[in-house]
Amino acid sequence: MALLDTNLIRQDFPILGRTVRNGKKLVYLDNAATSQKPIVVLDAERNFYLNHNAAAHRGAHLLAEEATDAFEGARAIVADFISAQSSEIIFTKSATESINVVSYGFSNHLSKHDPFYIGAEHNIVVTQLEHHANLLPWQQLAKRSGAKLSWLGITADAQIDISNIDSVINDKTKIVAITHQSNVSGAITQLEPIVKRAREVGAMILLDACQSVPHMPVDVNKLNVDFLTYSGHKAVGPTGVGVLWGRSELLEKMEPMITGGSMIDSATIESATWAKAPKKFEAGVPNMAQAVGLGAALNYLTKIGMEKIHQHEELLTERALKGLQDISGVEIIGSKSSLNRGSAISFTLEGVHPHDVGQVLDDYGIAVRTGHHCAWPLMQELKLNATTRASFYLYNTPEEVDIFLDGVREVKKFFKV
Amino acid sequence: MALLDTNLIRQDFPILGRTVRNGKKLVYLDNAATSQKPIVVLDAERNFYLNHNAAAHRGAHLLAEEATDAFEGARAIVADFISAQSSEIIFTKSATESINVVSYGFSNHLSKHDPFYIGAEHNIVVTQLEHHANLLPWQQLAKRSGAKLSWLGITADAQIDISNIDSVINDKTKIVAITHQSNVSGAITQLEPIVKRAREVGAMILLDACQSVPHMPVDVNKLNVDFLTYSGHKAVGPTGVGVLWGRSELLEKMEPMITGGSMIDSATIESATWAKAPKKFEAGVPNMAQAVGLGAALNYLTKIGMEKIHQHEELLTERALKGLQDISGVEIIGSKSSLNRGSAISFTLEGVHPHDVGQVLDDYGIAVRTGHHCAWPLMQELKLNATTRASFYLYNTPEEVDIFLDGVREVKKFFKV
Amino acid sequence: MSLESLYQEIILDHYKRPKNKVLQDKYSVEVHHNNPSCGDEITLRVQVENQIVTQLSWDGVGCSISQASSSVMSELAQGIPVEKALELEVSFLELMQGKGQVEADEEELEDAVAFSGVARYPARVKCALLGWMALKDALLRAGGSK
Amino acid sequence: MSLESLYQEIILDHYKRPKNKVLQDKYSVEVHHNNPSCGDEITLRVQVENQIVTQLSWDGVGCSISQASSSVMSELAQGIPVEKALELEVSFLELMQGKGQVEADEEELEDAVAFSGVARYPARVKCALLGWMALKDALLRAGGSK
Ligand SMILES: Cc1ncc(COP(=O)(O)O)c(C=O)c1O
Ligand SMILES: Cc1ncc(COP(=O)(O)O)c(C=O)c1O
Repeated sequence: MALLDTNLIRQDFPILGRTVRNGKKLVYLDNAATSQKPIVVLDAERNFYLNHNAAAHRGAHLLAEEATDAFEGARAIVADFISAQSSEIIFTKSATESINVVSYGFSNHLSKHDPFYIGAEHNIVVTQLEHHANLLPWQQLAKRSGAKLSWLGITADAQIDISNIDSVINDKTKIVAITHQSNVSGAITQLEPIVKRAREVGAMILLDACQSVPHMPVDVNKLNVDFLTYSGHKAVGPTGVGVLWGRSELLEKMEPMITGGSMIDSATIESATWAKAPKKFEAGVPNMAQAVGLGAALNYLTKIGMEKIHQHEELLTERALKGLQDISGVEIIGSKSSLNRGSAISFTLEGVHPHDVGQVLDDYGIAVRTGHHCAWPLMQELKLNATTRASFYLYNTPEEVDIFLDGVREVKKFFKV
Repeated sequence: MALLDTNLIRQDFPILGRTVRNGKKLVYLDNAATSQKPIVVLDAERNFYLNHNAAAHRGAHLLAEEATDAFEGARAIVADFISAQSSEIIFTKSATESINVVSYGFSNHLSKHDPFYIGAEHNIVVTQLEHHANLLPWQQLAKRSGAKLSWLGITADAQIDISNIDSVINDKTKIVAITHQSNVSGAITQLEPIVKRAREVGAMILLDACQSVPHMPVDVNKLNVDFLTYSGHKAVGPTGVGVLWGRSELLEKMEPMITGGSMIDSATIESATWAKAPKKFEAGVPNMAQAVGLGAALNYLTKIGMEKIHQHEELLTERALKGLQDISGVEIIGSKSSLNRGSAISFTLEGVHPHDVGQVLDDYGIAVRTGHHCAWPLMQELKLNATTRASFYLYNTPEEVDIFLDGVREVKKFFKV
Repeated sequence: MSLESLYQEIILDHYKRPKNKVLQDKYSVEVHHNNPSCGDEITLRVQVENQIVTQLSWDGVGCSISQASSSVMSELAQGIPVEKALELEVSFLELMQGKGQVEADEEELEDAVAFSGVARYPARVKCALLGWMALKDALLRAGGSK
Repeated sequence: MSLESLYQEIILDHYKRPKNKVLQDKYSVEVHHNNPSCGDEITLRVQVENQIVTQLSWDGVGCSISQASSSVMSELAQGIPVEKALELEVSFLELMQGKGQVEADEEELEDAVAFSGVARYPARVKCALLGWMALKDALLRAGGSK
């Protein structure tokens, strides 16, 4: 295991050279919320606009051809990145939209033989540590369809508890929607037993890969899930673009959430039929520049190497976990070892509210996230109102980890705890 | 009426200096599909990423504050542009998404006293010249709810026919979804009688302003509609951002289509309650950079002046309409006068298929659109399979109109008609 | 801006020793407010008699700013006419939304001027307002007009 | 690339005087295909006897490329074994998707090599393929294996 050459990498991210709050060097540790972007991504978007901008798939003219090539070229990169087929990649605006798309794919209006038919006799399985994005759409589906919402709980170290998996995931289960890595505890989900059980009962599986795809190698062929999603903006890509990957057989049968232009096979004033995936799910002039930017982002990550990025983060995480444990009053949520763990580290500090921790860190130039991290049910289970969260990415350094640890000590001094 | 100083304006759009197809000067006349972007828009996005990028509304740190300011600042610009309140502006990914959001706001699961309750006893009114984006979502709502889909037809010159308005819009009508300007015939809708009738029967009105807001001054207070939408990419803004404006009273009562993070008031594993608009409708990390880019785009248009842009286009349209009528075999769809008409001009050329017209024009560097323009029902009504469409914007010149007219003559020569 | 101007001694004192933070049984209105972006919560009880706020008690969880602000509010708004309390809320709101450009009226806002520094941290403004928003809501429900 | 290399004489000829463009009553399979992005349509009828395409007729609307390509296809695929017709479709598809880099086999594709220029215009490839896609569909339904 080795660290990345962050001196070189940081040159690609000019914002990291910024100062904040009276000239403090920015230490950006809010990567689980959103990542910074390398110049190549901004250049790719700009190049698209300056040279090839036109409505993809819609014109017989040269610019439209070039825009189509750029857009479909980006789709091929996105597919390659997770070893998938281009026809299985749908561009959405965000992971949040992606998950909603799948949740609307299910309906109790379908024939009972349709794989997406759901009714009161069925259940939907989530977990207690899901981000609201992978919880609320399923609550809504349960409400619409009459199906029951069930969930796997958590273990003492904030991992998914699979002890009662055979009763929670049962032959009534239509879909298991589960995170690949918690944005709060950083826990990497041990998928095998969950996938195995879901397959046994014939349930579909959606994987929320928002915190995994940007940080480690992911191959959809090895995961044996049915849907996978993440957001571009957390993977050094632009805002306004998300990815939904789905198995062809299922995409073919799934109804679209959004209807409109360029997703039809035929249309009259009274009814319409759908084009094949991915078009069926991409109504309207698409987010072309953002897709192109995401393509550049993934190429950038690939060039550095996803395995190396993962190892780099593991080293930073280990350093931070060790350092935090040396500070009295700090309580880490979840695993204290960097094994099977992403770089999101949530913690509490006795006697100081997380907001106040974050505020003092901010004064030292350290950007962290505080609050419930859109995982309120997990907080409720942990009997917490909020935590402070630091999360690392390829451009962070051991020195920044140390500045962060010093910052936490300063918080204690400031609040005299 | 006067033309804009296009020499100056074109300097802001470097792509217009491009050559295509063996060194031909690009003549971009596909503006109804998507517009080109001025440098200030690209710079605004880039500046956001390079200096302020962080998850808006989500962090206690300085970058998150700045990102929030930039995002909410953009919302204020978008609101001002149509004389609306910020709290009534929802950022979506596109007009297509916006219309779907409203269509999902209606539901037969609501209490019968809810303004968004819809059932088999109701009807939904569209028109025969709607873009698929303002038709298919309503077809789907009709299917989901059992409500009837009705429509206003078209007159001989491809305007909305209001002769039978009192029977089509009746006391069963929940919503009238109507375009402000046709993307095929360029017809500007005479709203007053339609709005008056809708108000009489208590129906809501959604206005598809994709082809109007980018091209002429629009003030929501004067329109007396309930929802209005357009896409940023057609208004010299970035791809991946759309606007939905809605009346506060209605937004308050409307259910969201997409659920997830940052749109809740409270959440448990079993259920959630919503935040107020606009947050309720903006689940997930938003398309911040695109919103900021749209803000810069609208500021750019405002500086030039929407009234002036409209007049400029009228002059170009007049020139093109006149010129086309002088070419034998050309048939213009809709009005042949530039009065009450936008700049989208669709036409057919006897003996040459629109694709072939477009292909030859493309060879001369002229980018137009061919096909059904996502308005298949209108084509069916006109008994056409396709048309060729030229559409102008603030940066187009009378000389370009002439090149286009010459191009059409070349088409005739090439195909010997 | 320094941290010290945000976290003035008076704020840290109220945070450590909040006033009126025991819910009283006597009340005309109880409201519950929360801050969905951070999870802070407050339950506020007001007793209104003859248009006077005769008693005010609260409980809640949250950061130093939200807790101290609720504590200060509970002192200021107690024993005064409902209309006066609503005016106080307006003044405090103006101060908070002033981005640091609004001068605080020390005569009127007393201890609450200690929160002037919060106005420079937009993300913390809603913390300082949590208790005051609950107050406004409670008083309007109790019959105050505004 | 010049317009002339896209619109070769042979294409314009077939466009003006399309072959087999009258639907015949005798057929084993009829298919209807369209191109949703431009509205072009084709109805194709094939008669298959003893694994031979004995008759092939079509009707449709569309641009010169789609009409001429369907016309050429209707001549080439007539009177030959189903397997041979399916092989032709594969070769033509390869040519079209070759972005102008694939050399056409004139021996095999005969008049259809005139469409080589189309491969350089990605937006027109689907026009040239409309009739061929219908052919493939029809033959597979008629029992051809692939
Ligand atoms: C009249 C009209 N409505 C709706 C749309 C859909 O806009 P978008 O594809 O940007 O969502 C368009 C453009 O494509 C349009 O011209
Ligand atoms: C685990 C997880 N799932 C889903 C999301 C939602 O992503 P977005 O807000 O980009 O749609 C996030 C991030 O916010 C996340 O961390």
